[in-house]
Amino acid sequence: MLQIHCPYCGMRDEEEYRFGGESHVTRPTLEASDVAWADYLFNRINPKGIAFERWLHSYGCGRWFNVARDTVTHEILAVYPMGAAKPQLSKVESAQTREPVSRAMRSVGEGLS
Amino acid sequence: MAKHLVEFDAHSRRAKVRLRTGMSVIQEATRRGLPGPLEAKTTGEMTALWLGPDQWLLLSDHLSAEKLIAMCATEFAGLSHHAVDVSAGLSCATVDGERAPTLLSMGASIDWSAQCIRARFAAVPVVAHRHANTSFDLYYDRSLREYLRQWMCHSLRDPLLTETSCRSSR
Amino acid sequence: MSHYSFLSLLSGALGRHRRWSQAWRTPTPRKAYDVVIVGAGGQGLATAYYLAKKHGIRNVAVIDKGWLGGGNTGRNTQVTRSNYFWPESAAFYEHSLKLYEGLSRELNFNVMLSQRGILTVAHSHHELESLRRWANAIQVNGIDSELMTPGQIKKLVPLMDLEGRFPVHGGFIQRRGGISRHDAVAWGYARAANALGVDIIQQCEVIGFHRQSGRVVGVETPNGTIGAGSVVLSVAGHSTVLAGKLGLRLPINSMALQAMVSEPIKPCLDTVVLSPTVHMYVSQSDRGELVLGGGADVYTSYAQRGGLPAFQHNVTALLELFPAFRQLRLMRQWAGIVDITPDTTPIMGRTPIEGFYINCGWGTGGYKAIPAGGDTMAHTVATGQAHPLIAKFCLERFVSGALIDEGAAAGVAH
Amino acid sequence: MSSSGAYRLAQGGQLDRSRSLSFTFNGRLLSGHAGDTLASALLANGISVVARSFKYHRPRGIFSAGFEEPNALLRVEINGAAVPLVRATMQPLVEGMVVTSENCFPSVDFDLARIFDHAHALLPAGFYNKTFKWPGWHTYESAIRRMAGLGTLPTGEDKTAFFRHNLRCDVLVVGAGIAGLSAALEASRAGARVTLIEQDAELGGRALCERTPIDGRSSQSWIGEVVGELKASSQVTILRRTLVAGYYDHNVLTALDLSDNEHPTGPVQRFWTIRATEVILATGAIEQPLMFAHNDRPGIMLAGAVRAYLHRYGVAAGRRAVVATNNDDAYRTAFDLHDAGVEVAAIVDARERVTAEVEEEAKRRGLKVLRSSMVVDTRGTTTLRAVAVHAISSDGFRLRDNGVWISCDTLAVSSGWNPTVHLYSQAGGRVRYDTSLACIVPDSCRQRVRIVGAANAEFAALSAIASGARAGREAACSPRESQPVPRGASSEYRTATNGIQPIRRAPQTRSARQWVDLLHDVTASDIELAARENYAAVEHLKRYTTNGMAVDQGKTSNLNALSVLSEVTGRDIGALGTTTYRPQFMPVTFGAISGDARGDLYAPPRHMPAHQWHVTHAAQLDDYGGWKRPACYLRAGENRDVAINREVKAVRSALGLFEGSPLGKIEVRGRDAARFLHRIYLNNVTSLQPGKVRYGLMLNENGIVIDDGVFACLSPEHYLVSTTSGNAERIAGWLDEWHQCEWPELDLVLMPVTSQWAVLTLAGASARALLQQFPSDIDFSAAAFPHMSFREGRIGGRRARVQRVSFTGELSYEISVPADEAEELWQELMQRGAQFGITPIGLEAWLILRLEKGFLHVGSDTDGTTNPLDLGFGPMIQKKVGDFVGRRSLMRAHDQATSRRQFVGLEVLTTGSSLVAGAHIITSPAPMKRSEGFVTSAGFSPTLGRFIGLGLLEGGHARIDETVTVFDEGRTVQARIVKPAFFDPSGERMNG
Repeated sequence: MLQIHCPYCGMRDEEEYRFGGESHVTRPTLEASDVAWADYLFNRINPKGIAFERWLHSYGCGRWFNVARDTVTHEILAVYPMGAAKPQLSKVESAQTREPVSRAMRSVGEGLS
Repeated sequence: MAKHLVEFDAHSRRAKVRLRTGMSVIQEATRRGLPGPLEAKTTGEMTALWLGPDQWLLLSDHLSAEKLIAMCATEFAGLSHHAVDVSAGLSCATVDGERAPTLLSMGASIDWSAQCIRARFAAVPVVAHRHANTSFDLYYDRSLREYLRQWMCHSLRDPLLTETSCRSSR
Repeated sequence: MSHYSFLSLLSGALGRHRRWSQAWRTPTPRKAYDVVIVGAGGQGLATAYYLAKKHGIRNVAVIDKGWLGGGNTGRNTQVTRSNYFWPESAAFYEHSLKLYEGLSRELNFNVMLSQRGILTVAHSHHELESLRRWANAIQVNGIDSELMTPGQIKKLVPLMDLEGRFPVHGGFIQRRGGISRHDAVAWGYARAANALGVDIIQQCEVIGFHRQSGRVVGVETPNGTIGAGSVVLSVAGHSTVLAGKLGLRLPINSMALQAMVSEPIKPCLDTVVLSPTVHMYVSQSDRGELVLGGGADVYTSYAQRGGLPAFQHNVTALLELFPAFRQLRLMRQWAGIVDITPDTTPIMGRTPIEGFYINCGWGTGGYKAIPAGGDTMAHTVATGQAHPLIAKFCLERFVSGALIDEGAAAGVAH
Repeated sequence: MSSSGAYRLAQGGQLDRSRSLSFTFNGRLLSGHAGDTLASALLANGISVVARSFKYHRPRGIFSAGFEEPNALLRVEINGAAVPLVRATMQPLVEGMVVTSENCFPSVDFDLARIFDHAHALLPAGFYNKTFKWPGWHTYESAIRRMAGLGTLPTGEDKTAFFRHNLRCDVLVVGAGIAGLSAALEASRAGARVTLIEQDAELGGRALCERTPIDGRSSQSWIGEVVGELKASSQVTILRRTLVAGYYDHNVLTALDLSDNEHPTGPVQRFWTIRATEVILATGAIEQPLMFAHNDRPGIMLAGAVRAYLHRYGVAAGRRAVVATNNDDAYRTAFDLHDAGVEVAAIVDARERVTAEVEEEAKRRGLKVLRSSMVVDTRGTTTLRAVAVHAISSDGFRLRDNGVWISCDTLAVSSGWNPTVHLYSQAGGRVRYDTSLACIVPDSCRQRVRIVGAANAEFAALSAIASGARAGREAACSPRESQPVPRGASSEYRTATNGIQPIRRAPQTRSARQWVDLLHDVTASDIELAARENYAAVEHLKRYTTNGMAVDQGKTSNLNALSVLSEVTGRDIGALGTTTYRPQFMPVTFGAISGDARGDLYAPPRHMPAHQWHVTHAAQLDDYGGWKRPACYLRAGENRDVAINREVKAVRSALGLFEGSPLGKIEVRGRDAARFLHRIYLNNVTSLQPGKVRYGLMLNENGIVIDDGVFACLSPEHYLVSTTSGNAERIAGWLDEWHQCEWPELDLVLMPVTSQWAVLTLAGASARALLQQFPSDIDFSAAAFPHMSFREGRIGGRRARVQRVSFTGELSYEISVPADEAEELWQELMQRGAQFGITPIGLEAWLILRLEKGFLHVGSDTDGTTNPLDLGFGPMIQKKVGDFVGRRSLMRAHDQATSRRQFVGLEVLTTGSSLVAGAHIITSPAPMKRSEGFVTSAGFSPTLGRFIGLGLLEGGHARIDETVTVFDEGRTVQARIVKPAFFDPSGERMNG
């Protein structure tokens, strides 16, 4: 199960999010040709490797944001705001940061041991 | 005792107002004393819960929703925002006791140590306000009350929640 | 090649099974072939078989980066049916089912077609209306389908709980639908194609294409170029990756579709049951395992493994319909990478690139289409003309807007 | 009963001998002790045959002492609830337990289906692919299905309760053997939150089954000390008898918790989902058997298992044992048996050379060691009677003598230990065969996982402890922010199973079968056949022979299958590759996975504000898009149809009250609110005046209709959007997506308020009159409050928003009040409305009313292929200025074609016949039957006294008044195509 780091709410399960598909897709104007329009409507890069896609934290803060994700390992390489440019991944430090040790969860531990 | 762990229909008279601003106004909002991520803030007779970078839930047992909305109107005069009364739309249940985190973790795997958590709990959206170490107010859509009650009843049947020690002491 | 029959098995037994010949050779690739098919799944192998059998084109290679039948052909839940809504789909899948009905003898290999019927259930008055519309469409298309009352369903599937969260209001059944053995289909086609002279080249990845004046004339592999009169791309899950090497963009998203099996138990479910509402389908394999599946994982994936949520939803949905299964155990789960198209209809036939044919976009339903897919692609490659059954499955439909949206029509997607 | 079996030793074992537990096995009353597993209790009672094999129905006995068990899968019934295929080796003995063998008839000792064993020559791997083709598979299928299937569906009342739990921790340690214990200890000492999970009821792993000292002390005392410190730490959570079976992406693992499965208040099973920053796998190793003729007889057992029963349960596996091995490790079995007073007839060692120490030990005990020898065949039916021992060539391929028969009732076998890398592999870890260690070892993994102890081929106790400790420290201290980089499994602590020489298979005598997969009855010759037919790829081999595909997932057969394959193909094992292990590592109960989320817990049913009133007034509640809503209200003696007709008539002739609270409500506020909605709706938004309401359609980018509803202009910068009930959340999200992702520059705020406002709708000629009875600041007069307008004010002291819109064609007001005041207002309306004959209306009548008007119902009258042109919105689109979502798609020739299926009405001509939604309009007279469209909504109109319908028909707009044939389930009726407006087409009633 993917653990996605919401830029506002922190690390949450994938079930809290909605996948929005490829990001950075430009919407053509009414003047676009049928071919150009079809390309916008249907054709996607669908990369094997790093994908730049948008996700919505629908159960949390309700914000859309961009995620750079490896579609083979499912590793999340970067999380960045809507409208921002694709990051240079070499530079981005990991989005897979874990939350600090939680007191609440600790007391769950106590409850069990 | 598990049976007191959860109480439904709590604070039924509490005024609840949902405030949302334009993204351009966020800094203004925090400057006006609204809480930041995963925080709750009580000022005077109003408690504000963070719902998102552009959203807050304003709560008060003394001020009316109209009053809270009016306060927003003055605070954000001229700024892109909208505040609406959601007192009737949101219900509240309290989860209070040393087993609270265990019960809550059955509904969602998140860090319950934060003050204010908006999350998917038992497959439905909730806003959890942790106002003491193990006491939580859960705000949820009123239409889901019966469902959540059933979910809690089911979960509370787990010996983990009813027995003081159920693990290593064999 | 040994002929398969009870007698041959008997004589095999007397010879301690030492005389059986190879099901297929392990050939060294030739310099060039008339047709090179990329992907040794059911679709690719069937295409090769029909090219050799019906069109006399035997100088054919099927190239796969892994093992034949090791992709979605060997990972699906083995459902064979033709209960489709639109006439185009119905005609195509019915052709496929008819071929399946004769396949074991055609290939001299038992694919264990079990026409136990496939039952689709409706959980609301409204959903029953769309199933009625669906069932009627199938009948108008000249294919068998019957509406069923809850009472009839209870008789057919006694273990199903009709009074759950979403009570069963009725459903419809295609009795000729059912399951068959996926490995046997791949192996049967491979063996038969091999016998007709087709080279099946495994463990050889196609990493690019060779072009001359726009036309595709060969495929690049780590051990060199293999010339080709025509190339057929038949690589579900990786269609966009390989088409991309020719600069061809496809309206396809690769997603992981899961399936899982329980521990084997004595027969307790004699039909394939499908519920669009709880989004789950289940059947019992001849070995006794419950085989279930549901929706694909919701994000792009090239990992042949499933995520936790989809798998949990599947099992929960199963128990919502079949509480009697709660004490059974899940034995194994796996996933395949499927091509999802915007209208849930495959993309087949010629491309803007000369000599380059595609057979992709099967979504979750490619297995049942293997015989017809192979037959029509073989025709298309051999004659240069799209087979009438797949004329409307062309890539151009996405520009014209003439989609064939099964999901939408069946009321599932909308 | 005090005695717990003839094979129970006088002392030894970690049991509570003071507590006897009685149980029945196939009807026989037996007894064991607290601390026994079902398997140890059966062995103690001298039960040799416990089950029959899957294919040949050969008698089988207990083979192992752990989760790898391929034979002892039994049906276990505890107070009334039976569960099939329970591993006897993992099931604690419970008082009163009823145990039966499965897959045998009439009994496990005499099974008629044994006939298949005698016909085995006809049943080689894949025999079913070669036969049963004529006349067809169906002729044989049912018989073959009945033979297949191991267990039978559980019967009796199942009281098991299932729960889902979640856990987050810094370090998860899987396996509480000595390696796992020291890993957990060091990690917790370093300050990490540690979760330690062990599948066994006790902590200690193999050390519980050995008397080999650790660090110069008894293993028990070592374990006791470590466990003591772990329990004392608040940082540590310990889950026992909890089986980690799934390892998913991002270090999420799942486990089945059976610790309370024998809970006094009834069985409890838990499904844990654990999210761990770092994972340490200390999953141990599984001993592998040797292959020789008839190596499947009862009495043949893994050497380590023999020790386990001896030391942990005080049970002797037999009276006279032979130990067959290719390594030193199994000598311990011989020594321990001997020391416990069990006769050891011989140690049969395939190797030429034996380590000096063990040879010395053997000599000291006077045990016979036969080197360069193997057990080649066995005798016995329900119990082992003798084994044939031959001298073999050094490569193990040839016999060097005619052999001798050694009589014995127990044969302990070992061909070394193989690391349990299943979870590692699930995590994405690569594994490889290591020739020097003669086993499969972890290689590297992309996830944050370490693997230690026997699971990493660290078979020596001290090295396992050392590597566990190091992994624990490293995991606790590893930087959380760092990206998981493929991590190689460390190899410095690896040690081979003492002096192993991988001779796994004895030379074949005659055609006698050598079993590879005991559970699926796969023999070495099946694998040879597969290779001969070129199913030589590991994946093909597995599927063709079904080796390793049984419920034990090949835990004791995969490696042997590989070594047979390498033998026949001449390729070394490393080159063959291994199959990827998939979840689940061990089978997991469906119920636990689902957490018992059935019925209302399966999908939340939502209740409307006036729910209680509906329930207490005989409302027939159905599910509509997740909401429990009244389909109709039954009066005494009514059925649904009668009630629905009555409700329809009430609205047309008097007054109806309907709750429409789920109706989606979204407020849009801000400078650019109108501009935003103008880009969303097909309709013109900017021209709408304050206080006015307009009907609107929303499309997706492909030009397909996705929703309709009205939108009201409250003020120039404030709009209220109404969506269909089923789409409330979806459309709110849809709008937010367009704002956040496509037009963030637009200055506006979106606010869904659906649940805040209850909607009570009055419909009927006297609606106005009734409202005028209430004290209100709203002027309801026709002039002041015309159709399609909006007012905000107070009704009877309540804040209210009123829209004058009509779904029924009658004079109608949608009254929104805060949800918590809805029930009162409803009652008040019912009371004051009594004089007007007010009637509560259910959703079904509501839909008939709109059908009579021919109003569109998105989702019924449209599907994922319907565009607005099909619905006749062409002219409106032409008038609209500017782009809107989906507009470009409507410009494609295909979308403009007049041959598309277009929205029409239908009237039945055939008298007395009905019209149903889902019927098709077919070409007729039929040259070839073809569907031209379908009926999307239909029903009996009480107002018009006949069946009417709406539908989508090819070129329908141009076919008004045409007579068509309607097809349903083989029956046909004639119908006339009409404009979709059956009742009050001029709209006088709703405008009045």
